[in-house]
Amino acid sequence: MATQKPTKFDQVDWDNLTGSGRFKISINMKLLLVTGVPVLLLGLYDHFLVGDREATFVRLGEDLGLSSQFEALGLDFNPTSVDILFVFTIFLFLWYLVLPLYQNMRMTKYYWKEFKRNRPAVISLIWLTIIFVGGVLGPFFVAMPEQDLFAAYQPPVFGSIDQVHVNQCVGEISDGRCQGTWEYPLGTTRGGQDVLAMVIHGMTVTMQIAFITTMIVAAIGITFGTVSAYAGGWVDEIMMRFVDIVLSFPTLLFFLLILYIYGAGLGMFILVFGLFGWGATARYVRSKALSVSEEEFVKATKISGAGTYRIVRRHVVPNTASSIITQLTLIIPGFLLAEAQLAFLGIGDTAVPTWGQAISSGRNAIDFAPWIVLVPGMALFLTILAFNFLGDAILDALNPEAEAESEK
Amino acid sequence: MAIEHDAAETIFDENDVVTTDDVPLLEVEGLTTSFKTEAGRLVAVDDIDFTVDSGETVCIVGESGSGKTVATESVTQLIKQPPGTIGGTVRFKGQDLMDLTEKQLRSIRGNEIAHIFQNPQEAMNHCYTVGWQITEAIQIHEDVSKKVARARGVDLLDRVGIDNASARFDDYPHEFSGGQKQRIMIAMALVGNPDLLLADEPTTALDVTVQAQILRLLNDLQEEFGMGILFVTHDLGVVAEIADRVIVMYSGKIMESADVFEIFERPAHPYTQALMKCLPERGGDQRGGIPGRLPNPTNPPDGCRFAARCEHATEDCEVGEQPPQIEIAPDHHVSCIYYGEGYDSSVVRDAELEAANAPETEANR
Amino acid sequence: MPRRISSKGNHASGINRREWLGMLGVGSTMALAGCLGGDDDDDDGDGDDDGEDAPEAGADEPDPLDLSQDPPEVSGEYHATQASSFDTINPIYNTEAGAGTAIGYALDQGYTFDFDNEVVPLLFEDIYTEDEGETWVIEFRDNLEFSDPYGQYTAEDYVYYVQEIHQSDTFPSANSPDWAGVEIEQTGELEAVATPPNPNIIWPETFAPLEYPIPKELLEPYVDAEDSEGLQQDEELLDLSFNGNLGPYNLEEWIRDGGTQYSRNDEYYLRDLADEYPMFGEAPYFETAQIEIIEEESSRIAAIETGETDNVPLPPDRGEQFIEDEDTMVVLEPTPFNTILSVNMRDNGWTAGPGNLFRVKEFRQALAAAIDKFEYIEGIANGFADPHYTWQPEFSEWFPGTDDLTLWGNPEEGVYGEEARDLVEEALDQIDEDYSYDGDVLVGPDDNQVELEIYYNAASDTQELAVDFYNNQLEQNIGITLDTNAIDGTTFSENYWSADPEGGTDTIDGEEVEWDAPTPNNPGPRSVTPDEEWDMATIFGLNTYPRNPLTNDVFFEGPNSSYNPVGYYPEFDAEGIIQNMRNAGTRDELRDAAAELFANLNEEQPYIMISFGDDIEAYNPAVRGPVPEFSNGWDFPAWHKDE
Amino acid sequence: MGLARYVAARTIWAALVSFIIVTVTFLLLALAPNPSISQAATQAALEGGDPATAVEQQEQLRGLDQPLYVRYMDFVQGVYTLEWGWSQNRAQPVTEALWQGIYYTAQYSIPWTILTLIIGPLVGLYSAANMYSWKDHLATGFAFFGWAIPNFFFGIILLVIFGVWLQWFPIQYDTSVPVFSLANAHQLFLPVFVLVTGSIGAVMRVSRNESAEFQNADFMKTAKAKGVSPTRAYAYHVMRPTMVPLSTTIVSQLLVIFLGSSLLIEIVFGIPGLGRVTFDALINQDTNLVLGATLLFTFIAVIGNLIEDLVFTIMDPRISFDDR
Repeated sequence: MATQKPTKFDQVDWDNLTGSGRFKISINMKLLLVTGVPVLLLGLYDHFLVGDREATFVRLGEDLGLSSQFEALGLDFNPTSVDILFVFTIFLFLWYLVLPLYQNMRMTKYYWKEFKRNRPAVISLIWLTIIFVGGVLGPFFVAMPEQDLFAAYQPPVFGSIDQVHVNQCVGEISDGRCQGTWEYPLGTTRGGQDVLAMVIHGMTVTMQIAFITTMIVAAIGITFGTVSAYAGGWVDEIMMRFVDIVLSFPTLLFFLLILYIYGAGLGMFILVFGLFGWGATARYVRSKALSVSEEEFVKATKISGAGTYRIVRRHVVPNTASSIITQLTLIIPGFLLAEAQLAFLGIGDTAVPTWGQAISSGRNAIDFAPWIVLVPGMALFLTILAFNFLGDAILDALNPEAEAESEK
Repeated sequence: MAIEHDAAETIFDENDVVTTDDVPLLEVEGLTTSFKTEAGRLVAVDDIDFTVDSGETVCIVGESGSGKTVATESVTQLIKQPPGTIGGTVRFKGQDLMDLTEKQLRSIRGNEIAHIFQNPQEAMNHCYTVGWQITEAIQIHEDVSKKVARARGVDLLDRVGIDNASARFDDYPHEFSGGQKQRIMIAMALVGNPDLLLADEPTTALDVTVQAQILRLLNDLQEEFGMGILFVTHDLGVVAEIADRVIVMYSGKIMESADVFEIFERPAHPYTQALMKCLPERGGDQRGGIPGRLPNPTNPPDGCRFAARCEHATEDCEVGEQPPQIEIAPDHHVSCIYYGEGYDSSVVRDAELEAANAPETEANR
Repeated sequence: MPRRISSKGNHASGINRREWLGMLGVGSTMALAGCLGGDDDDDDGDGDDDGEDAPEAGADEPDPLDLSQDPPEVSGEYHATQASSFDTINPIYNTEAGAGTAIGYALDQGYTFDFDNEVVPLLFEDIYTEDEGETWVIEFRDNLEFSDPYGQYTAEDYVYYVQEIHQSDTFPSANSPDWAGVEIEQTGELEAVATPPNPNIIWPETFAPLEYPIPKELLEPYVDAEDSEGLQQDEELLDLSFNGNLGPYNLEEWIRDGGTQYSRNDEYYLRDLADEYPMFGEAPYFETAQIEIIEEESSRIAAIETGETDNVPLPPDRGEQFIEDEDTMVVLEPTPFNTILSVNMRDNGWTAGPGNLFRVKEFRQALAAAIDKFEYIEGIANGFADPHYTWQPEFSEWFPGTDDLTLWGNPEEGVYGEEARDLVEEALDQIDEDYSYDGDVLVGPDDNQVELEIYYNAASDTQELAVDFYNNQLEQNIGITLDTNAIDGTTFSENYWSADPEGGTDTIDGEEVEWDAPTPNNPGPRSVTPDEEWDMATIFGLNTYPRNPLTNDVFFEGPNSSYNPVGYYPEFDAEGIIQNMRNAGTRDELRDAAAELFANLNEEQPYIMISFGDDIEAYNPAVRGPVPEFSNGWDFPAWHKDE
Repeated sequence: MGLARYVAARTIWAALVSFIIVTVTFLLLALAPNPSISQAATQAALEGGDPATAVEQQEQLRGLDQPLYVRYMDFVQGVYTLEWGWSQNRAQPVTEALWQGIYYTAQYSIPWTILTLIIGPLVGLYSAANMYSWKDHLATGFAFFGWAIPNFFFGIILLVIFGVWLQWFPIQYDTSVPVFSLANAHQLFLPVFVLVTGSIGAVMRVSRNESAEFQNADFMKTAKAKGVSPTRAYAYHVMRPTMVPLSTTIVSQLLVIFLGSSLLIEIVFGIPGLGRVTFDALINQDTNLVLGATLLFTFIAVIGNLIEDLVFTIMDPRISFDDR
């Protein structure tokens, strides 16, 4: 009685899509090399050659003898290594996730049709797109929130605050209450920083955490999972026991300890979460890889004499990709939440404008200036919600019968 | 034997208005079951009539999706409502089941009217022992102690041919083979000493030898308990083995109904003939099945539902309603315009089939 | 162990050095903002006329208790709230202010100071010197009883405790340095004589003689067994059950992380002073007392709002709200802790280029002049602080008065803005390196703007605001920018603030100077540096020792000072002045010497001095006793609630 | 028989994992600077004493003056003899410190866990039974809300609204209230509510999806045909099989929340429980207590996982121990 579904995305033989032949490099790879390698080189350059104090692009301009041109273009950024990694991850995302959707239009359309029916998921996608675009482009248009001690605790537009809490009211004062203005549409913090600007800069960090951590988790998890699945025997056993141990760590406690000892910058946070967060993914990938390798077409390839690496690389990974993506989408909220929790506990770099930091910084003023907590808090809440809805929707779209939770 | 009790029947008897012999055990009239779906209203069973008498076995045959399962499940309203809606009358021992409350219905289900299903694997809850499930069936209808219920359950298991029944009573379903599971399902159906057994493709999931055993068991039980059986199958071979009367369904409509001999000897409806041609041992030329597809159930075509796939279809076949049931022989009804006035019925008769079937069917019986 | 004088609240008044030092730990140096008592000219910060409706700092100024009145009714509970929990309440090992308060509810010490900074004897009948501080006589009251079986508290217990614990090598105790070189001798059942290593006319003000009463019999077994671990873990010391009549309350339970609960001590010895202070006649006046730990600031504040507690310390930005709130009483208590900007004069300071401008006095003056103290006080301390010009708060009797001081960073009456720029120019003339102004920007030899690394405590909101503020001010007034770095207090202390003591010699003003007793916080000359480079920091505020200014020798004696992480070399005769202070035979002599020291420190700005913060304490208005004084709480046993 | 061997094998493995984790923690702590030692040095410096002696004394006090391997051996021995040492930052034995933490943590954790276990599956079942109706959407919406909203954020907001503004609930946790009293229930209401809201989401989602599958299973039709009432059918035939997949997620979900959120909840609501014991120990690098807490948490996690596996195995009769 099973309804006939079109060929699954899962079972597309990517060889056909990406130009067959063993030694040819796919267009995706080419694009990644063209865009990603310069970014990585820039990262190495930044790390080894550029001094702490120098702005990377200014130095680059000098080194290339193009200072004047750079200046004219306004290229004076000083990206951190996290920023550079973020750009690289975005390229990876573009060439290996977005581009395949375009290359395989028919499937995309089918899934879009399925996906569209889930209205919360569509709204979630829109929200996440806003966060993404805001996070990538926002910092170029909105300056880092500046301190202005005399504009502390300004209420959001249409809001008001008891005069005793503000040093100086930017808007009007009526009935002893300071009224909000459009100058600070979402109000200001104790330091007079614009909450709107903080939220926009928080988007960047949110996306950085989401993308980079996920990339690290995916890289380790997929490698570990597939190797384990394919090695089999005692190698598999040992690797999976290792995963058991990784998963048994009381994570928050450990993060606290490590971040406390080694400092809790954003980069450290991402690293720690990346390195400890892949256990579940590895297990998941392994089980998927095992089941895919039981599929007829993989068996056929095996019989035809293809090497293990080739099977894994060409068949197993691509064909488990969609389930892995789903699984990854569903672990992102965990990272965001963890960041916010650590920020709340005071472990974290207060100079990095994350939403968690914003919540943490405003919590003492919550009873009279609730916007400082509420605005970033709601942004965080909605983003976590959106990732969940999105993950569920992708799951449903890819496989209507699939269960929402990952199995043991 | 312990099975012979009928304590629970009293509930029904009180409601039983007419109990004269000339009333059929089950009398279905104008049964219509539809479902609300995203694509619109899906009519799975469309205005059908049939009867089942005590001790009689009626088979409903048809392709998958023809509505036969829905028809049986509509009898005791197993269909989920909503999204389903059931219309028409279903008289059981003269009492219209449609008038009963859900509670009254529950006292009939599993007691007076029992069901067995296609897939014994799935039809039992894998988390409970078979004994628990049988005991549950007993205790729902009768206020008996666990011990008594267990004794009865073991008896029943024994009766349906499970070896070492008392030891296996506490085993889980997955510890039994498919055939054994279906036996257990039958045992479970028998707990209330039912008057009517609705068997929905009970043998389809089983292999051929086991299938035969189960059919034999059902036959034996029917003789012993004198119950009526409404048996759904798509397998004409099974029909030949077990049926007294046959109802052929297609796309929610009854195409033809007749005595089992009659229908095999003189299949009147082109659809019935097409089904028979699919039987391998009958020299059928349509082993791959009947060409074409079932019509869209949410938007059935005008006229005869089968017209689109019928080699004899004319323009008249595709207008109006499904043709009326025309009695072409005693108790043999066909819904085909060729049997109506002004048509030549011989066009649709299939002499070859009739010739092939007549002696063999006889032999089989 | 804490010589807590006052016994209340979470604030720092009467706090001793060690308790305060406990605060140097992780993230606890926040909230060092505040100002002098509201009884001074409240809002001298209104200088820069920004038109802000500045808080009038109209904090409540309840009258002190009149101890000659009759005893009030005993009633209800006194419930105080603190922000952080205690490590231990073992009186021998405690170093924290909060725990000091908790112990103080159950155990009194020798004496305390009243609002006039006069010694008020408690367990001691008297403490006096008859030979200009050469020897000090301590007399004990004779109505002091430990719980059974320990009997009366006598000079024997006191001397035994000092000699066998603090002066012994076996038992690491925080008080040992105080007793190093002190000879103590029991001269009668209730009398002991102490001889400090140098004559000291204000020995009681050093808090050194303050010890909690500990029964000799309790200590003996541990002393005999040399079991310091056992002493730390002794149950009686941890539940203070030996307190007898020696404290106003009996400790019922210490719930770790939760706080302490007390019941009234019906036999409190201070009642016998009813002749002198009638109000102590029935003391104390609460049936029960409780110190509750609430770590979350908003919950802590909510507790006073909803009336669940009688006392909560407030952050500066909440002060105004509660001052206006009729249902709370806000009392501003001056503290001896300053808000400073430390600048690294060691070789690993000044990372902006060659040289180290911090070593030039004029440059430090320029920094002090470039930061508008009043804007800091208004904007960050919300008005609850006073400007800090020299190493002593204004309430101190040793404060030399502002007439002879240069008022750095005071736009109205002092040196600020343009003048700061002039000072930098002066400083630039004194160095060889090629720093100069390019327009309003100070550029280094590499033609880049001077950018300095500033570190602040990641756990402190106030410091986070402050560093941004400093950055704005310095950029605006002297054309340098700051790169702000949040850091954990411990990490900073470990890697930036201290180094392995190496010692060594350096030539200062043509004189060879030797570091013969290096410490981690003064590990040697400027060439001896901690592991990590840093330029500026706001992590630590320091005590200015307003009761005993002599103690400040730890900071400013150059090579001999034990605490000099920034590598400061005095350009005046600090050693000479300090020696004069030590030799002073009278308070007046001491005052003159101190004035000289503080005038010089004002010029030198060894640390860039910003402000003195107030502790802002919110009370249940029914509580009688709290007053906006440094010594607030010395009369805690007489505190009570109005019906 | 199979069960015994299985449990034994799992327990040994659990012990091994705990041991590895605690060793890693030990090493991390050994590498970290200890604030109390630098504090002692600073203090001595300010008092004019000898900082080096102070450091030595402090190290001796904390047992840090011995070589690493000796400390490690002592530590390992202590683990097995249940002598987990003295907590410097709480001035009590580690076991007692942990026990006190558990005492307060249990007071809200037990009600929270029980409520989650009861409400979660019920709401899921209810939602599945009314799939795609507004009731389902409401329940799912609630679950998603609770799941996505950061617990501490929710806690703060509730505390402000119901504690500060409406004053329905006390702000501060009162340790002197008897455990089984109305006042205790009153003050624990908000934390329990926040945690239940947070944990119910995951449980509810799984049970909704699973029971959605089971409520359409053939055996449900069988049950109905047997005359089983819908309530009984859901209670027995849907609930029971749902428990199987649910058991695999529920324990880990509860553990995640227990290990993660309870600390924040304790900080927000001022409960002196295990989370805060651990956090304070970490911040103050109270080595013994951190190790003890890590050991305890690991133990809880490992036991939790063991229980999860056992429950799963017991719940699903189709799985035998020999297969695992």
